[in-house]
Amino acid sequence: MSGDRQRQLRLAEALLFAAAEPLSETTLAERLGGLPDITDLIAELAALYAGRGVNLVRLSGGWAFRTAPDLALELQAERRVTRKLSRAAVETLAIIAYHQPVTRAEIEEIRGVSLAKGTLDALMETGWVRPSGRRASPGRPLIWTTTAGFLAHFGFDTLADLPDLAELRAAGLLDLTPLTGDDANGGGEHRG
Amino acid sequence: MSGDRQRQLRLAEALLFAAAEPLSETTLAERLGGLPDITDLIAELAALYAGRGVNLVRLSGGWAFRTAPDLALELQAERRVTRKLSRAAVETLAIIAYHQPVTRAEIEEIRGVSLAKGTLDALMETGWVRPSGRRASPGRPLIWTTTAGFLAHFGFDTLADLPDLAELRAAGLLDLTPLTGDDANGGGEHRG
Amino acid sequence: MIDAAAPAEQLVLDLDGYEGPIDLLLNLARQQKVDLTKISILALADQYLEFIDRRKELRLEIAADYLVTAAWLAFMKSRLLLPRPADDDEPAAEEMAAALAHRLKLLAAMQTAGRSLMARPQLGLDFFLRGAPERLAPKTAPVWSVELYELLRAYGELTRHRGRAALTVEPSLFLSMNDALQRIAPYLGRLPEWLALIRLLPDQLGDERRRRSALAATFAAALELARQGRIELRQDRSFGPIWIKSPPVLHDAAEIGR
Repeated sequence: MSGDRQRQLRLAEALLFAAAEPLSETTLAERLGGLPDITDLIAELAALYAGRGVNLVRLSGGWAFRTAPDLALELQAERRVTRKLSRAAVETLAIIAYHQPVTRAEIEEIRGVSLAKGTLDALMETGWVRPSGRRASPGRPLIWTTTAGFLAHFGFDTLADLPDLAELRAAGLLDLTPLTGDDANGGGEHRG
Repeated sequence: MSGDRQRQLRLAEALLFAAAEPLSETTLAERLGGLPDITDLIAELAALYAGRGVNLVRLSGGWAFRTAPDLALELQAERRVTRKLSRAAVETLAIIAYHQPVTRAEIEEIRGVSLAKGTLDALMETGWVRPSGRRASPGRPLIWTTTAGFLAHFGFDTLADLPDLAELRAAGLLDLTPLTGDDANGGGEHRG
Repeated sequence: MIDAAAPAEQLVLDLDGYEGPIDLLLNLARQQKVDLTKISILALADQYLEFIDRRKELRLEIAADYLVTAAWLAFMKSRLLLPRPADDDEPAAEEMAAALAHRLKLLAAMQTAGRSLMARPQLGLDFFLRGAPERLAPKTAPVWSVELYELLRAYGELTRHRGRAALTVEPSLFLSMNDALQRIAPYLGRLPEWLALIRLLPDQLGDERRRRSALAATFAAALELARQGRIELRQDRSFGPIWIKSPPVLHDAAEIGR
């Protein structure tokens, strides 16, 4: 019995480690052969990792291992390459987030300009968006959605947590002087 | 002092956990602020994870966390869909692994048949082989080697860990010279 | 493995099971069920030639590689069997046989190596790496820094632009004559006294180029309105200020600038 428990614990550990996205308790229980007390098991695993360099945390509607937050500073020093997304990529990401599932043509329509080659590629590289099948319309265009990685990066539990337009307006985010291209602070020309 | 040690252990754990690729001891030591006894620290961490669902293992010249091998069966649903390699591709992989650096003509010579289009492509796609420069011989042909990804994928620390390496060498089977002589090789003439 | 009764279109494919003549030879050698080092090359050559002959009888399209190897083996066999002429400068039959034996061993070794490689526990099949690496350690791995604020702000701006106009044209830095006409329109009929034309220029023009452009556009607009009889213009001296005033009677000022 205790040996069984030990194996379940090890398997849960391996599953959570290997998973690309946070695993829900339901999924975990299923993968462990319909374990009824999955919450206990997770609590045990989380306790095992408490105070360690890696913690088991609740994220994006499930559970995932993440490096301990108090080490962030020391880990951050290891970030060798910090890249900024282009303005176009950020806008495109925002459109995908708010309008998903959305096609390339729809993104272009919303932005009012055609998407440069590579913009979606750059976003894919971040792991925040992915093509998720095709729309059943002429040409069967790819449709784009955000990933669990997107939620995790921006700290949302679900997409419903994205502020809606009214909330954006309330936050003053609809009435700003636009940033211009790359030199947002460079005092370039104004668009408005 | 013991608190320091504990923090180093946690940081090493976080660094190794965060990375997908194996980290060398040098890299780890650097990131821990030039720690002299990194080997001890790693041994301690490896011992901590021995018998767990995730183990710290030596791979491709470094250290990495990997799921425990005995859980393979239960984890198989996590399998990424991998295309099965053709027999030609498997043989070619073995030839590159054991005879590297090796040219395409040499691969063809060993197999006695020209490489079908797509065989090297498929291997490159796996990330296990790559062209690594050119041989200083007429025509300056590309030479092929295996990658760090190959080592990591098959669980090798270095190329010296390839199975039966000494045996094959003793039998003269890693020696290509008998093949590159005159036209003792019947069907070899079709190569351009 | 070889089914002579199979339909003709399948027979063409019979040799496709082999990765070339050496692979076929190796397979035939294995059927001798002896150590490869003790294989009879002569017997092997016979088997190969017989195999190819049988395929020929079935009118198979045999790949050139296989026929070349057959010819080579027939040559080697004849030299193994016949006494060697004194003035022979061809390779000795024994060397040819040894080279072939070596090739077979080499290919066999690589086939075995390939199989044992694939039989090993493999990453992503039998053991797994961190499914969601945090992209901290590898020096070349980019860390994407986009803050939530940037994302939301980008969307806010997009939405604002969209709400205003479907067609987004970057506003020109410079005032056009049309712009000037629109600016002057509200003043039409309401200028009983002479007013300096420059007073009708937009505020906050910024740099000198924009000022001059605005002045030129406004002057051109004023000339046009004067031509239409909707305003009066006056200039007292060369390069002096230009004055503007409504004409005594005005009927249709409201239509200007529509």
